[in-house]
Amino acid sequence: MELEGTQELNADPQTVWAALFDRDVLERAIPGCETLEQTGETEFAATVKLKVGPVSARFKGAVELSDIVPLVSCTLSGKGSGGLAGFARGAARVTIEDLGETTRLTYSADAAVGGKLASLGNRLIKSTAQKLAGEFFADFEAILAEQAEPAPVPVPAE
Amino acid sequence: MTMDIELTVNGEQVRESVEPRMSLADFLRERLQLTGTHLGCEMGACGACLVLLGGKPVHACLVLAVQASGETVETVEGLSERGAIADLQAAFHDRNALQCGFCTTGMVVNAHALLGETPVPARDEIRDALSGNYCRCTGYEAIVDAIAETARKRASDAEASA
Amino acid sequence: MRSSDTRTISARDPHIGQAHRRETARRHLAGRGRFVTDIALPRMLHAAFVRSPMARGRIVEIDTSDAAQSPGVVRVFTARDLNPLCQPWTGTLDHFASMVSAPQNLLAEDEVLWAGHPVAMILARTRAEAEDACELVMLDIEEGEACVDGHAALAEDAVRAAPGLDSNLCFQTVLETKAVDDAFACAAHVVEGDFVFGRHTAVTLEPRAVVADFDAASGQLTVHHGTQTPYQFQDIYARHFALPESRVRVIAPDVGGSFGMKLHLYNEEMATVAASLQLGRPVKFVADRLESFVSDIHARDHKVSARMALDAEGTILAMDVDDMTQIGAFSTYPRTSVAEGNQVVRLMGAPYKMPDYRGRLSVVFQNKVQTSQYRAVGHPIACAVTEALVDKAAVKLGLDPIEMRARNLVPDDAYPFVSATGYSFEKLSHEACLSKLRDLMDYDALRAEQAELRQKGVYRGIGIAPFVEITNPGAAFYGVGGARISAQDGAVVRLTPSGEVQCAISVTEQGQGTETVISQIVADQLGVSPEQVKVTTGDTDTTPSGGATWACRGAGIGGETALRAGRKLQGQILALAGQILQSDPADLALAEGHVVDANSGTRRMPLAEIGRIATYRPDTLPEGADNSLTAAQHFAPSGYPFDFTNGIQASLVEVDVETGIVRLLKHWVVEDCGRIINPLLVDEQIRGGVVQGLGPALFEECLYDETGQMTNASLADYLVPMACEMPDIVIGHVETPTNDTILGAKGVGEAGTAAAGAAALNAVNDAIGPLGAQIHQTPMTPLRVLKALGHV
Amino acid sequence: MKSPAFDYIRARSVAHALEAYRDLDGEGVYLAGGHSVVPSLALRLQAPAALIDLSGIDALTGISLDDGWLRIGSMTRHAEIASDPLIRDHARLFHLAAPHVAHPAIRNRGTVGGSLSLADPASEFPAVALALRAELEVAGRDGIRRVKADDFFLDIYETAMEPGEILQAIFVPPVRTGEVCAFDELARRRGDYAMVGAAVQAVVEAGRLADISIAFFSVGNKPTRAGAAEAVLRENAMNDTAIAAAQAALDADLDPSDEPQMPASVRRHLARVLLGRLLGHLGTTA
Repeated sequence: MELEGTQELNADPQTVWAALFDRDVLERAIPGCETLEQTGETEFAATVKLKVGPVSARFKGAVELSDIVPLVSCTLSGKGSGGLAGFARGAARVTIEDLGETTRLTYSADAAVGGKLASLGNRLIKSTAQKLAGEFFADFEAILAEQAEPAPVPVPAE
Repeated sequence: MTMDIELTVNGEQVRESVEPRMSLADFLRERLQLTGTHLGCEMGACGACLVLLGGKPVHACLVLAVQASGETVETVEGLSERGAIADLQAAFHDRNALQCGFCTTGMVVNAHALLGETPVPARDEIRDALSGNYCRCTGYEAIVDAIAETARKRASDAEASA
Repeated sequence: MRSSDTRTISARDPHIGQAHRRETARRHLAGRGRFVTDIALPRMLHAAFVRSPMARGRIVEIDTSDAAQSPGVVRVFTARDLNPLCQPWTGTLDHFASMVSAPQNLLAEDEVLWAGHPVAMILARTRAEAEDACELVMLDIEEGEACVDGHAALAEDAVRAAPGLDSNLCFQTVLETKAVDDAFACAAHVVEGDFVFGRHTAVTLEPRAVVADFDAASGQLTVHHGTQTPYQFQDIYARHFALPESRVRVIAPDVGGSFGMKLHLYNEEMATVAASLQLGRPVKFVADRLESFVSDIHARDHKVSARMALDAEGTILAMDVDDMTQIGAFSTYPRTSVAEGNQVVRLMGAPYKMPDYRGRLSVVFQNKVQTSQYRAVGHPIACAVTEALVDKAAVKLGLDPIEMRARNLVPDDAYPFVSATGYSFEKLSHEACLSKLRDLMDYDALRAEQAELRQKGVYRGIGIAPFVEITNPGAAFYGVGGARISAQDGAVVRLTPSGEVQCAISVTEQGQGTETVISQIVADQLGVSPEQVKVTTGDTDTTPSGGATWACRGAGIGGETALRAGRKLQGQILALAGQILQSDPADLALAEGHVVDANSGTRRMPLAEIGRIATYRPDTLPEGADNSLTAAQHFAPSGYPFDFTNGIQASLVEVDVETGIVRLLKHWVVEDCGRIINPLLVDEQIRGGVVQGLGPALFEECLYDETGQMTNASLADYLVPMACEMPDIVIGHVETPTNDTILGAKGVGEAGTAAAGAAALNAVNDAIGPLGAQIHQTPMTPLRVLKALGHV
Repeated sequence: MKSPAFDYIRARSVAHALEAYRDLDGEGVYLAGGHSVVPSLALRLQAPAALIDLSGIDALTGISLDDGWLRIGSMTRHAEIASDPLIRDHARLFHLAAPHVAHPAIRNRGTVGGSLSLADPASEFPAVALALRAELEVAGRDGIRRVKADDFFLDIYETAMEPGEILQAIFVPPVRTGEVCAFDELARRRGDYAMVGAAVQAVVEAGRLADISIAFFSVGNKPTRAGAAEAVLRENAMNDTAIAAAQAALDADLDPSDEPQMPASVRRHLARVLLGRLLGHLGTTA
């Protein structure tokens, strides 16, 4: 299952890049994240509670950043097991691009689910995954905006 | 946790203590040994577990036993023993409208309810009423025939006695 | 009936051929059926399984400590504890030369090979508690690459679907006549197509269910098992758990649908028996619907490339077929997963006098649920490919589809006939069936209506599909390959002290009406009514050993067994009556519950009197008289290796060419199953079979994603045929009894399924053909129809 | 397939239910008809600490007319939606849609409020609520508020209700002169989730469409108003040209996801076909 998206962020590439590696930012941005524990420089152990309509499952797993090209791109991957509900895993190639005032973040993800989630969720899995990916990057943006507040970024006049 | 429930099943008052998670179907089958209510999918997609709750057909797998407390339940055993479906049963038997018999009880309960609401349904109305009852053996035609025949007989009997 | 050695069924057999009702049906209508799912034994435990969520992977760790502490849990088993109890099983047979498959055992040991592969077993007081504990088993599986597509699996460097395989090829064979290439070289026309037949599955409404009860004190294992083949399982349980066969009893009570799916060996049933042996308590396992979808055998899953050569007049010269069938990580035990493909390549072109043929079969492993025999093994594939090509040829030649078939069917006077694939047909009736079908459906009027509606933008199609069905197999089917699958059946018939009849027989009942048919046959041999014949089936302790119910053998082989047993008992009764009445037994007969004078029909004495004397007053019999009123008989088919049957089907559909939705309007079947014992039951077998063929033609498909996950494993997403979508089905008969038996009956259970999909496929192509569209894939989903129409 | 263990609370009133929900600290689930919740429990797709059964709350039942507005209590069962004469006359789209919801026995238990609250993108009733421009009355611990259907459905299984809020009733605006409607769906089998479905309501005045609302379901993450198509049709005569233009405008309205079994392009195609048929039907009934 392939997902794609683009997000224009009101921050410079350095800030965006740093946020991608920031445990606190990730913890807040990952939808349903209950705990995120740093286990290595670019590795984390996560507990995530997903609630989508009639499905509500707690996943235990790992989040990792790899294939790092500083200030350009990295792969953000995660996998988790939700017990009888099954498992989910995904890897998003994240690319950032300096647009001067803003930064464009593009992601292209490949995600898969297994077990009961896969066998029952056919009708809704893709929409749900898209929604969760969207939520992650939207929250990511919101957090950046929040962090940027003390030093206001000039806003172009309309 | 368990909860005390009290309900009427096939005309008898029943008092039991159940876990809230127990479905009405499991309650009927395991507690009351009313094994004529069958489980085919446990998610409301096959119709094998249909019983009458307050006189209307419902999936016993989608109702919790605790939800049925205070209600009236009738199963195929009850309908059969009080003679309410004798003509339907005869028509199914005569038309060989069943094979393995696993869907049959749900079919009969549903057919009984249908004829209560629509005394002389058209063939496509019968098929529509059975749209949630899965039968792997018969191909459905014989079942539709048996229900149509029962309706026809009831109508002509009613006319004759009028 | 006159006592004689005549080998015919006479007009004096008053019940064979009659539409008797099924007495057992009354129990079901009252909610008094007794299925394995209904059985509860004292101290019974419930089993649930932890399954692999991945299609392929290596088990790193299974931590069951929390699960073992969960309320209600009695034991948690993993492979380490349970597998040593069982001799592993391997789904290969000797007559499928050089086929391979890895051995299987109860629970996955190191590797998981499909999503759903059981890895741990929980035993608890209730199923709910067992499921609670399943959630607490910590399973660490390192995901590996899965074999998903058959073509990719055959690549040299493809990962192997199971450990120890040299390649993912399970079996390969080629059938070929000498002149097949010449036929194509000199053909006036060649038509061809690539076909895809989706995976589907049986979806019996009662899931698989077993209650195993081992009594350590007596060494007795009793297994209540929802199966078609109790004797096969008695043998398997005895051998694989090293128990004396006589200490293993398998009881198949009411079975909520089987269709071939319930005669295979499954991990869960074996593990349930193993757990009972280990714990000395009854253990029950009932597959829930989700487990059924990822553990019941699936069916079909073929990719077929085929071409057909014809001369200028439209005579079929040859077919050249390549079938790839995709079977999962193992070949299923004990029948193998090769029989399906084997029948596909052998049934191609079967109704036609086609002289030349080449059929290639490749059976390929993948990391999915195993496929194996399901109703009409191989038939729907062979029939759909053949008939689609025949229709293509008809279009090419500008011939009407009926005319095209009339030119090519094996003539009714050409028998015995040997097909290009090597099958020997005793006597079939294709021409008579075609002619009857044409009248039954009023073919010409339908064609006129079709043309008229097309002017109004309504796209209807008519599809025709003749077929040949394999029934009543002899030992050549499995026995020669080394499988302990009985080709014979047995019956014990006895006269009770009150003059009624009991018949215990090895063929089983799953609603087809086996018991009714047997009662009719036995009744006619003993001059009683079928209601006076109590038939017992499905219990290895109380019925004689036999093959039971598969491959349409219940009426043909079981019925012949009952007939011969009945005649044997008839001889005993008449001999005894002769002694009591001081008459020559040859002058006596049985009719209407009496011993009668064979010539005049005058009643001489009631059967009840025979029973009374033989049972309570043997002292009054002449010295040396044999008072036995029980006869045992076994029968194995000889003569032709199979009794082939034939028939023809037609489907009328309407295609909504904007939405791709196909509506089934009507269906016709003309069928020749030889002697019809009970027309009511035969017709309903055909109707049910047709719908089991139409389901996969339009709706049913096990969908998998690219990682080997089945993505529609529930009854909300896997679309079974339901009442609103299925058509009424008109049935006609031609009767050509086999001369291999006295009874003359052949099988009928698979006839409906064999050609229904082919007829529907041809009907859809007939509807959309004028728009330049063609579809070669089933199920014919709206998406696929729209693609064929170029909307997508 | 047996549910995990949970407690069961039969709420006596909306206030009692809200309180029970609060006490459960996010681990409670409301139970209306139960025909989505109970199977998801049996499938162990969720494990709440307790179910709070709303079916005994009088305030959530009843169908009545008030100042031209039709009030439908959220616990009204699908079967009543199909048969109630007030609904037939004052919220005809609900009447037309109800027989398409699953199967008869399901309709005997399922509730309209449960369906709207769940907001399954393939459900019929959310689209009907949109097309009717219904307003949804929601009770929370801070009181009662009314949300327009247009603002209610946010995303897949996501509504404007905050966790713990309860849908009390659906309010359907008064019937207007010249009002016509049509409902249909394309499903593979009777009662299945539709491949595409739509509800249309319009007001015909002197041969023109004075107003129209079109709501699709099963075409994206939520029931969707086809605003661009509506704009094309509004104030226009209904003819083949207008219908074709409305069909073309759907591309801007709908954003179906691309799935292996149903590519986005096919869903768009089916939506155009269905809209054409519904508008044609509307034309004949107008």
